[in-house]
Amino acid sequence: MEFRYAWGDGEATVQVQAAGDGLWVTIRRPGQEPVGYRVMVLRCEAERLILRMGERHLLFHVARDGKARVVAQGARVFRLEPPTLREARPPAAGDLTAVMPGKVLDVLVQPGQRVDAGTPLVILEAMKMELRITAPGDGVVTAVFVRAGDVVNPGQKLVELH
Amino acid sequence: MEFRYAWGDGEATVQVQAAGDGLWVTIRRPGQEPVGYRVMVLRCEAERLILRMGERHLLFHVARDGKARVVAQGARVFRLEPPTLREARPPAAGDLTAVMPGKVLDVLVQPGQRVDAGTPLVILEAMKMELRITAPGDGVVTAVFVRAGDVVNPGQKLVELH
Amino acid sequence: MSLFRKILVANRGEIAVRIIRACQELGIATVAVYSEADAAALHTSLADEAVCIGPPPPLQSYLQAETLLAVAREHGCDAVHPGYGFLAENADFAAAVAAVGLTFIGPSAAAMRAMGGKIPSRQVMEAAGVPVVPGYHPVAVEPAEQTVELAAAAERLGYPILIKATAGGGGKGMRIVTDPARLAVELESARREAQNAFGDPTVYLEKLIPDPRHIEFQILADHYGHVIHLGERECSIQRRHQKIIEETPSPALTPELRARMGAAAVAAAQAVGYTNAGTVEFLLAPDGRFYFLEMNTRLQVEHPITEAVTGIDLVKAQIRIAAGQPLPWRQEAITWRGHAIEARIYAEDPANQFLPATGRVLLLSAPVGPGIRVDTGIMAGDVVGLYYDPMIAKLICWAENRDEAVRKLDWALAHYLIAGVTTNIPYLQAIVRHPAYRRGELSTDFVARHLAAWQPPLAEPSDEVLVAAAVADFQGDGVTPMAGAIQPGGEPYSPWRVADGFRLGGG
Amino acid sequence: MSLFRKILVANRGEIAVRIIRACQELGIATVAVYSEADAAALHTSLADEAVCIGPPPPLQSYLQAETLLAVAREHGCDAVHPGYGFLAENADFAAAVAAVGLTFIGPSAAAMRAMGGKIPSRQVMEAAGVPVVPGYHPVAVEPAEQTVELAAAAERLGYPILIKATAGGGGKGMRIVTDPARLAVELESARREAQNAFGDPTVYLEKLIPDPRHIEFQILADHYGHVIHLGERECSIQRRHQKIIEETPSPALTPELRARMGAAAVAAAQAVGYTNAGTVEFLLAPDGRFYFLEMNTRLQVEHPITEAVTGIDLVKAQIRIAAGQPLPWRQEAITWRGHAIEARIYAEDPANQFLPATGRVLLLSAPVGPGIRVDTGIMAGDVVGLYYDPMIAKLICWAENRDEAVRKLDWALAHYLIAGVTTNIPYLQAIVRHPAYRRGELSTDFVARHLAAWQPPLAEPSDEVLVAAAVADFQGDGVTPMAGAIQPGGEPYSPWRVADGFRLGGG
Repeated sequence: MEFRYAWGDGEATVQVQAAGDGLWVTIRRPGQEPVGYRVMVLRCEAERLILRMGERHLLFHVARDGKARVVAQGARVFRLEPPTLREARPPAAGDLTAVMPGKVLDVLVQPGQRVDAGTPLVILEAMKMELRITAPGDGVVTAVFVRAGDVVNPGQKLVELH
Repeated sequence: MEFRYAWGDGEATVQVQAAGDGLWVTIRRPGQEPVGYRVMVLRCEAERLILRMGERHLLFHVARDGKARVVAQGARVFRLEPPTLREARPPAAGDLTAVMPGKVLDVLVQPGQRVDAGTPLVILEAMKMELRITAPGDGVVTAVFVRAGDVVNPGQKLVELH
Repeated sequence: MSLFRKILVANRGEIAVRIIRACQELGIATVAVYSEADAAALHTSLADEAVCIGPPPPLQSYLQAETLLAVAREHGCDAVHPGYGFLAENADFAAAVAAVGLTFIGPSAAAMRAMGGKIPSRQVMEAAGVPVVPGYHPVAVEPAEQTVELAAAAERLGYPILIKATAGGGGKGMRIVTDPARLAVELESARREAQNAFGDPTVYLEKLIPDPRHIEFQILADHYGHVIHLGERECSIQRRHQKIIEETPSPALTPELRARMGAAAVAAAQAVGYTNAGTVEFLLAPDGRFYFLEMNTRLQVEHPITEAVTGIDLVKAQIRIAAGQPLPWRQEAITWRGHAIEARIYAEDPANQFLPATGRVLLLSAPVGPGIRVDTGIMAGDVVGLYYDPMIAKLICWAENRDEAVRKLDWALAHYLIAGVTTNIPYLQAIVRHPAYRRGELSTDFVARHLAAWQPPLAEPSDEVLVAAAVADFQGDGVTPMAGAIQPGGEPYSPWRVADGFRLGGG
Repeated sequence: MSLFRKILVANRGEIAVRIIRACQELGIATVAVYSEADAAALHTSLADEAVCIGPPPPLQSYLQAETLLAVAREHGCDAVHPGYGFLAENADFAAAVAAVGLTFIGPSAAAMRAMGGKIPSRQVMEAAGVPVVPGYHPVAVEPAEQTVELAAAAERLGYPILIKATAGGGGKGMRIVTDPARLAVELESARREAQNAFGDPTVYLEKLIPDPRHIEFQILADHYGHVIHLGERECSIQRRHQKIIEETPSPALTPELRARMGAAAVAAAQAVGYTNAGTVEFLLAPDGRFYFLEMNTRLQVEHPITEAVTGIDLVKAQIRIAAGQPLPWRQEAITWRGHAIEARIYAEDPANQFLPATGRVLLLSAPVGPGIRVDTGIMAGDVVGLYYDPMIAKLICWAENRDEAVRKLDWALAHYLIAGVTTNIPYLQAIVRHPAYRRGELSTDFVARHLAAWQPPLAEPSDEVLVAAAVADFQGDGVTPMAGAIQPGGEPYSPWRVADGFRLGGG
């Protein structure tokens, strides 16, 4: 699921997907490389949210204000424009590479195949959890570089999209 | 609207109806005469309820616990059995009498008429607000003792039900 | 001991809450009053009874002396506590309360009048031997003559000189003159401004005290002539002539100076037969000289810092004094321990000329911990409007010494969450973290000197914040944690290691 | 000053929160540890890092010394704070921490061992001239001989006499003997119970002190031989040998007695070369004699009341002492101001033998106000389970004198809302409101004597409560107020006047 937030002069797209016993959250800021985080939801209540990211347990207060999403961390309050559930816009074509060591459990697409945003392409096992590598946007698979069972290293190409 | 609450060895039926710019709440405990309160809702939020009753502003914390209604006043916590939206059970037949001085604005029923619980019978004006006197249960109107325009005094019969 | 049966609390917000709680501990019933804007306000539900006294505008509610008196009598009150602001320093109201046989918890109307208006109090102080800022009041009536008269006085007092409006307040009709040649011109414009502001053009001269500190002394006086002081409060940190951070003890006072200023404060109170709690304000010059400024004939907003270091509950003391009890403490028995600082939380926008901010309080979470005290009248869900003072809370921190108190305040500010209304919390943090503040270099122009270039922290949310937002939206607030969301001691992942999970290649 | 870089807080709940906050004020990073049951606990999100150390049972998590040491080293900690309970008084753990080059924030393992076990510490104290309860330890090995030996000793000590297990604790193997004829029999059963409980049948005799008060002294000792005491805490109000209300000063101590007991406490600490914070427990007999009971070689649960009256932050003091700083206070510099009382809030059912209660915290609202401090580790939404100590919060009230402190505590208890789990708050209220407590007539059998017949308050909801329930259900929680719900100062209706709106006639 993908959400878009805007504030002052900035904006970002945040993708949330179930990963193992937690969530995998990918943040895309315009002009920057996407960053992914593994997140454990320790608590999610009316106003309080406790997340585990790495070895930090983060307590947030959250609220909705009309259409805005309000998030507070300590005394700092952030007001984010209404999150809108939406399909990701097709990003610039490119290829997906792993940056963490892992093992390819399954390859779900083949060259020539047309995929929509969010279509799972490859299933990796990394750090004891399954990660579904999904298409960041609509496109066509132009090349697949790995097979099930392969061990991939950081930087290694997995799939090429166009 | 009527709610029934049970606790330990007790229980009560509470009727809530809009009255003027507030609410009129009637509490019926088994074997006791019903008692009515005029209530202003000053705030009703997720966990906090502020009521005005008479000249007191009362702050309550409220929550649901499964099917139970939890109400706290200061440190005192009360757990009430699940409120169930329901029609009142027909009470013992009898007649409705006013205990506050007021003026009859309208009489909505006539002798012989069959009424269901909650059917408005008489509209009174008392203490600057309109009060709808409704049938406490299913039954038949056997007598009407007042007419529009009448001024009624405490103890005066309004309508007889059977 | 029976103090009072029932007290009318003629105020709102945090001070009404503070007074009602003190009454409850003393076993005294309370009646709260509220305007239509405050029907759901915290103070109304704390009191035993709450009475609506009119529409939101203060003139139609909290300043309605007659209504307040009527409510007090109808509800069987035997005393009225005015809090601060509103009618607290209104001598006529104090007199009216007494006239109907109720006790006004504060000084007598006579003492208020003696201390009201700048000139009378200056004269009373001079008579009592309390140092006042050297100044000169014209005797001449005709402006032209006054100008000549004041020019001569200015020469004697020495430049730079300050022009002040007799009926003045809030800096209106105030002028600083450094060049004698500009005196006449400035007098002219000051008179015009005073005329427009107060309907009275009279102005007078005062020697300008450069870089002054604002030091005030808390005094307590019973009805038997016994007056003591509870030490000072330094209130130099101000924005637009309004205090925002106060502390005690003042980094500038020696025990010897404290004793002298305290004695002057007591003398000031005695000079007008003052009773109950009051505050004597002084200007402290860099050369160590101090000058009487004015006396506040009421409880001060910043009273909690004095309570923190002396251990004396000033509101309870006010009530006991008003009930006719003698002061239980002799001056020698008053001791000061540690350091206390108060930061005033305002609903205002420091980035936009401190204009009052309004809105509904969406999230509220006050810091807690040893040595931390929060006095507030707001709850989550409250609407902060424009009718009343934008101060919505006071954060008071106490510690063994100034350095620890400052650290505690810094920590507490960083943990004081108020969402839905813009507040000055980031601005207060900037002050508390400023090296000059840490060094205790305080003066009334601190803000102008050190924070002129202040900018609010970036609104740019961190990745963590964006993650939180998305998770809240993904799960929907209020959803219970996913089963097994907790990973038993699994290998630790540093967020930095995981930080860049998968990248989209360029192109 | 650089104290420590990063501290591992080897505990949970309110004390972990307390320690982490102190570290934050001191600018020291913290690592929290948690069991799988505590993943969402407050202390984990306050710390800079949080590490899961195993399943809920303490033996598999908070008592896992090796795991804790590993976490401390992996995360670059240079010190470990054990809090209280768990490993706090485990000399082997303290030694292990030191062995890996980290600082244990507490006394040395040697001092702990010297004070561990009842008999060694008794001997050390006797040697140091600290009065101990007259007693006798058998020299004979063979039970029959011991019985003869002890019978003679009992005659010397005088009846009633107390039989205690050497390896004892928690009243196991404890017997009161009033009739000499029953001594042999009681010795037998005591030995059996001790054997079963501790695998060691050894018992000894102690003179029974009737109606004793439990008085303990807080001491601080640095690494340079400087030891001071911070006065006493009276912990006589106990239920099932566990403290529930503590206060200082004790109504029973005169300044002279305080000085003597304080000196004894300091002597006790010096006798074992004690360092850091510790507590020396005494029994105070009605005749004014006092006897060393034991020494707690850690921070006490009830430390906040000492902080309140002395103004000294004991956790910060612990950290500074451990960092090698000398005590900044001389004994003469320690002063006590006002009166402080702590009430322990337990998740337990006082109406049912104080059995621990469990549940999810639905609503939580702690009292606030001047002189009120709440130390807690729980948040709304937390689940209170059976794995750990049922104490979920500490409510500390300070005021100028005992009477005001008691009133404040009474007020605060009446405003401490914890819904979802049964607590002892009503029971605490009953104690605080009891005339004997108000009079300061405290003894360890207070509860048994005065509250044996205690019944929980009626569950019967008032009409107000039923109205609130129905309105919440009628409007649905979270609905904003009805437009115009506020009635501008309209004629006041007393609820009693309106109380009986319309009645259904009989029949």
